[in-house]
Amino acid sequence: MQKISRESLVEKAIAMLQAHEVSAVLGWKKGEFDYDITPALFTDAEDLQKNFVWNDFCGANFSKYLVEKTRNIEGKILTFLKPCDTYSFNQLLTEHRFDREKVYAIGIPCEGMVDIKKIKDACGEGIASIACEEDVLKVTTLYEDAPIAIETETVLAERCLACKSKKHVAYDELLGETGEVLESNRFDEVERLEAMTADERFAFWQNELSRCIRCNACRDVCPACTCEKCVFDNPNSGVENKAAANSFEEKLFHIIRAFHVAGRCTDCGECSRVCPQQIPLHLLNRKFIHDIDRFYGDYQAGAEVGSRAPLVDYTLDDLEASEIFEGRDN
Amino acid sequence: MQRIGVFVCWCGSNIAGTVDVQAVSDALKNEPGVVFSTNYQYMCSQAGQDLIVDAVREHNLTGLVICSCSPRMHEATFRKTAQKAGLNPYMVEIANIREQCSWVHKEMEIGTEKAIILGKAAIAKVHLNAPLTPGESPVTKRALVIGGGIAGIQTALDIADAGFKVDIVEKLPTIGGKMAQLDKTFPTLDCAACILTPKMVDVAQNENVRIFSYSEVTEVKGFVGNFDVTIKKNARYVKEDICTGCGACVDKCPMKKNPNEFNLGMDNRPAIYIPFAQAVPKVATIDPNACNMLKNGKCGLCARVCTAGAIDYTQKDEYIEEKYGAIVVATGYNPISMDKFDEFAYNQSKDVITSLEFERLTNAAGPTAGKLLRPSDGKHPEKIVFVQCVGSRCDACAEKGKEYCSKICCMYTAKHAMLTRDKYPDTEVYVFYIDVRTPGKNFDEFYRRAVEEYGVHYIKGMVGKVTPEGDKLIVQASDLLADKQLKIDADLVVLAAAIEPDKSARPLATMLTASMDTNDFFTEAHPKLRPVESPTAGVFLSGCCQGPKDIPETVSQASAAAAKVIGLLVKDKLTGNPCIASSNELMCNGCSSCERVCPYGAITYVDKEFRMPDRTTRMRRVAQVNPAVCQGCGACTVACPSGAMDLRGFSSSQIMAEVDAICK
Amino acid sequence: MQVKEYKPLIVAFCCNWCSYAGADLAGNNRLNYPADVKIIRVPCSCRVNPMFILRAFQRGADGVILCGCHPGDCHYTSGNYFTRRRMALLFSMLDFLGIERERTRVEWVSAAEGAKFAATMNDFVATVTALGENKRLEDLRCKK
Amino acid sequence: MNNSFLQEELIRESGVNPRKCMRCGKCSGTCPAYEEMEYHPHQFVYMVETGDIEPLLNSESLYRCLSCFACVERCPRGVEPAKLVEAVRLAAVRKQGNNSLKADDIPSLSDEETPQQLLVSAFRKYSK
Repeated sequence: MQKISRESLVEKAIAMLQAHEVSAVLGWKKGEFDYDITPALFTDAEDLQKNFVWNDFCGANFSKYLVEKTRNIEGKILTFLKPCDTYSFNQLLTEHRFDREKVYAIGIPCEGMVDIKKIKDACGEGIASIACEEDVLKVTTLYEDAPIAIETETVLAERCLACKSKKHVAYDELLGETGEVLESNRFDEVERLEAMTADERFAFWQNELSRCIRCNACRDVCPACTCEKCVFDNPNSGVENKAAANSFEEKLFHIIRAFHVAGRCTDCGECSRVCPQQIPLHLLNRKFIHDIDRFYGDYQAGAEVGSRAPLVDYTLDDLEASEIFEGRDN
Repeated sequence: MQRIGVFVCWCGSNIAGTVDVQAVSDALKNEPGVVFSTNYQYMCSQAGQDLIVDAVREHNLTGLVICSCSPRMHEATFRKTAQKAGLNPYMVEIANIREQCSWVHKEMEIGTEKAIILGKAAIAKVHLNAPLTPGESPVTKRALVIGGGIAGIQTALDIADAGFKVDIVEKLPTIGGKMAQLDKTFPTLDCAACILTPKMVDVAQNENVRIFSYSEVTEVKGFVGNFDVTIKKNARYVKEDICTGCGACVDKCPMKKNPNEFNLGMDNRPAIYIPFAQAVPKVATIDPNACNMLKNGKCGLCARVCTAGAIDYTQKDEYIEEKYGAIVVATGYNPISMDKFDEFAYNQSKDVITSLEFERLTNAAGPTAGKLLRPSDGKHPEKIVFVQCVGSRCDACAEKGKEYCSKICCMYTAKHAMLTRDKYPDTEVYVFYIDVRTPGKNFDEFYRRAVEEYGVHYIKGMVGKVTPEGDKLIVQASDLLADKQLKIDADLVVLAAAIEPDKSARPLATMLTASMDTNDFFTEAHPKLRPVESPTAGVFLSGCCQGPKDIPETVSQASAAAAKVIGLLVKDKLTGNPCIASSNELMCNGCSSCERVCPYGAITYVDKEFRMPDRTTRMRRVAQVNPAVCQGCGACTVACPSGAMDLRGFSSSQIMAEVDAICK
Repeated sequence: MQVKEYKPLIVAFCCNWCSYAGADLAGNNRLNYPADVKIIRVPCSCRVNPMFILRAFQRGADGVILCGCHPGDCHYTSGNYFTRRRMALLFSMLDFLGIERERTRVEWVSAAEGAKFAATMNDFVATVTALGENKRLEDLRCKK
Repeated sequence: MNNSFLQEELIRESGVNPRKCMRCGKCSGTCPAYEEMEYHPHQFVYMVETGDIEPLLNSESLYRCLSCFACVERCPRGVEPAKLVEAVRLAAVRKQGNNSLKADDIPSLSDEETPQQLLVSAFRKYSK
């Protein structure tokens, strides 16, 4: 259960709308089901009262929406940012992707979001509704008479279990408290893969990436993928590709996508959240982040506005490409 | 579709010996777009070139592929040939079938096969070639020299002599720099003032030179040939054009106790001052931190005694904007601070001084009128210890000092020791050295004279500690050759402090987008072959801003920089390399990645309106490449995530076409 | 049955100012290296996009080597420093995906190092030959 | 005599790279125990570098070094001669197999005048 209440967010949003301090509110709204919460733009109090949602399913990172919304909307936009969203927010500002003056950012604490896949694993298909209560989720399914109670903690998303920071690095105002940068174990899985043999790694990724259906959800949700035109959509780029025809093209897309966001990815984990095929795409990004930290010193994209991303920077005595595998024989 | 002609060169037997040239030209004839293919003994010869020109005309060729030696050899030749035939010179591609094929492979079969593949790659590329025209930009025929020391003065004089306008910006009230503070100069011992001040006067009187003293550069925009520079003229509260430099104000000023920077604080100057007698411009300057009138409105004595009416307490900083074609950096050096070198007791005793302070002590215009007297009690020192390499040649990780050799200390210490013994033969002089480095004309002879003729005690070893005791300084040092530890009761200790680039250099480098090394010395475009140019086009380096240098070396470099500037200013137009980056604005995100990897600062951003499919317009920030500044490395093309940035002549599609052709 | 000798296909990207000149010098000095190596000239090693490398593998290359000026000697001052970071990260990623790390290499070759160029190419060809055909980054449609 | 095994050991143990020395002699110029020592700090560095270690092991100089670390502090090249002296000392002590100073000896040595640092230095010098 989230510590800050939905009511306090709605109250704040309505107050700002009515005082004409902002002209729109970027918030969460119920989708077809209780658990597929989608981002939505609110412009009046009634809509907010009725449809604004804030619960354990509000994982969506709003930073990326600001790129388009700040261009289309007159006046300021109020947005709510969880700690991990603030990093993307800063990174986009570093890249001049939206006008900071057009946003009123309110930092809100986050207790971690749940993973619907884990809930489905626990209570099966046919979920009719889910109610978020203190520490438990009450899941009503079509096949059970009574709601099933699941402890929230047991179904937290992987990215939240390995949360890197509870600290808001950007906001105009805080509702509730901000936290600290955390010691997380987010690179454990990367290291587990690194410890495998090359054959095992190849088999692992072959299996994962072969499921890719090129729905582009990872790209569309990624706050670092805000290109006016993606190279994969550009017939002149030489890599234009709408659907992967074979395993090479599956790899090509994901390698290039990860490389293009390397040093800019804040590790928000949205790519893996939205992947309908449950490919652990965030591992590719984390591999880059982990390498960057090891090779060039710790760097967190988005920790501050204006910092120089590692791939557009260098030192005179950087590691050579031939030295990166030293001390590893697998 | 291009109409491509393929020309395979035999290069006598150089190529034809290992490559079946007939087979190559036959095979390439079948490639799509190729309408003509032939081979000839020497393509680069006049007859060969004529053959190409004729073929272009006869077959209406639009692109040429020459299979020959390395493009580094004859690309320029064949481009000219293409131009002669009426083609754009950039419609030529070379397949290197000599250096990278016939010369490295032995078997005809293998060489021929590879030559065909290389030819195919060149054909694939030329299909995507587009005519390129080098950009042209005008040149503002005026140079800016930043820094008015001997380096800046020499550069400015040489440029002015060639008939170009030059402005010198100097941050102090007078030009002259460090050299004006020196007493004598090694190895000839002429007096620094005697050789410098005539040059200062030359500069002042030269019609082509303007001097902005007490000024600094605050903004640099533009690029080679077209720099827009803002110069801030600090208020000196004296009208420069009216002041006659008579000095009446200086005599009458009641605020006399301010440390005199020119004498390194060893004596005092009034609040209104002229740094030294031969200052250029010889104009008074009021120190706003010392002047009573400026601080609290009480006094005004100088205005009253000034018969010319030059004093103006209301003067404000003035900003001047000027255009320049070239910029010379001559920001010079300073001795490093001795604060961290406690062991030498520099902060504990007035009688421990730096070598620059020693210069002032022996200079006739200095605080002691040229008499060598101890700063503490004004007594004549009988034993002087010189310590070399103080803060030079330190470990890179050390907390204090610099890793490099400061280069000038060995020679000026020999000079100081020699002059002391010459003037005061009763003085004992010790020099502690690690190595004596004297590479330079007449330098070693000079040092040997100090030892052999003047009896200076050179001791191989380093001073470990200096302890003030009574009116003596106990110098504890090692004598490595005698394997002894010495204790000398000296009267004066002189430290040869390392020199470092002036602190103003770093922000200036940022403004100029000129690169610097870790020690804040400016980097040269090439350490051997382009030593006076910065990698940033149009920015040149003169003197110690590039590395430690003595006067002869500084002056040579200053003149060399001037020659480079003249070579630039004499041109009416600059022709660029057309193989440069360009950004597709429709795809550009304005994210600044390209700007951050550009070593030349060639990329800027503009907010531009774009028409959207729904007929609305939208402002977007997009990158623009300045064709006069871009050198065509291509770093930006890879930094750009959307692929908006591409490189003409080496476009992504061209390179991928080559890859495809090779891998087919 | 006669087995056809396996010949790898190597694409070498060489920067115009140092490594391409180094390759020319190898030629001037008649230093041999296998014809399996095909050189593509780029202005600077920093012009090489990871996409070019993947493209080469897709189209059938068995190894890709990138040559540039020694760090500090870049004609464009800093290009190869960016190359160094980009390629270190790219190669590490390819390894992460289980692709043989020996198939990609970065080597600094100056214009004076003709001998180094030839030796590097001999060594690289031998390494890739030992690995055999590139299977893990192949695109079967592009196979002959 | 060259003792390369011991040389490597000393270098590893002390963490000192004697090759960084530029032979300026500042360590010996700064050493307060110079007159007491047969071999001086710069010689320790030089002799370890050349592998001429035996004379050092047998020299009283080992116990004349005050471990004041002035040479470490002042060395322009960051060579840290005192650490090397200490490493040689430990090698000598280890050879003998016993401590030359025991904790029990301290009370008899200490009085109000004795600075704490001296006792610490003494322990560092005379015990394993």
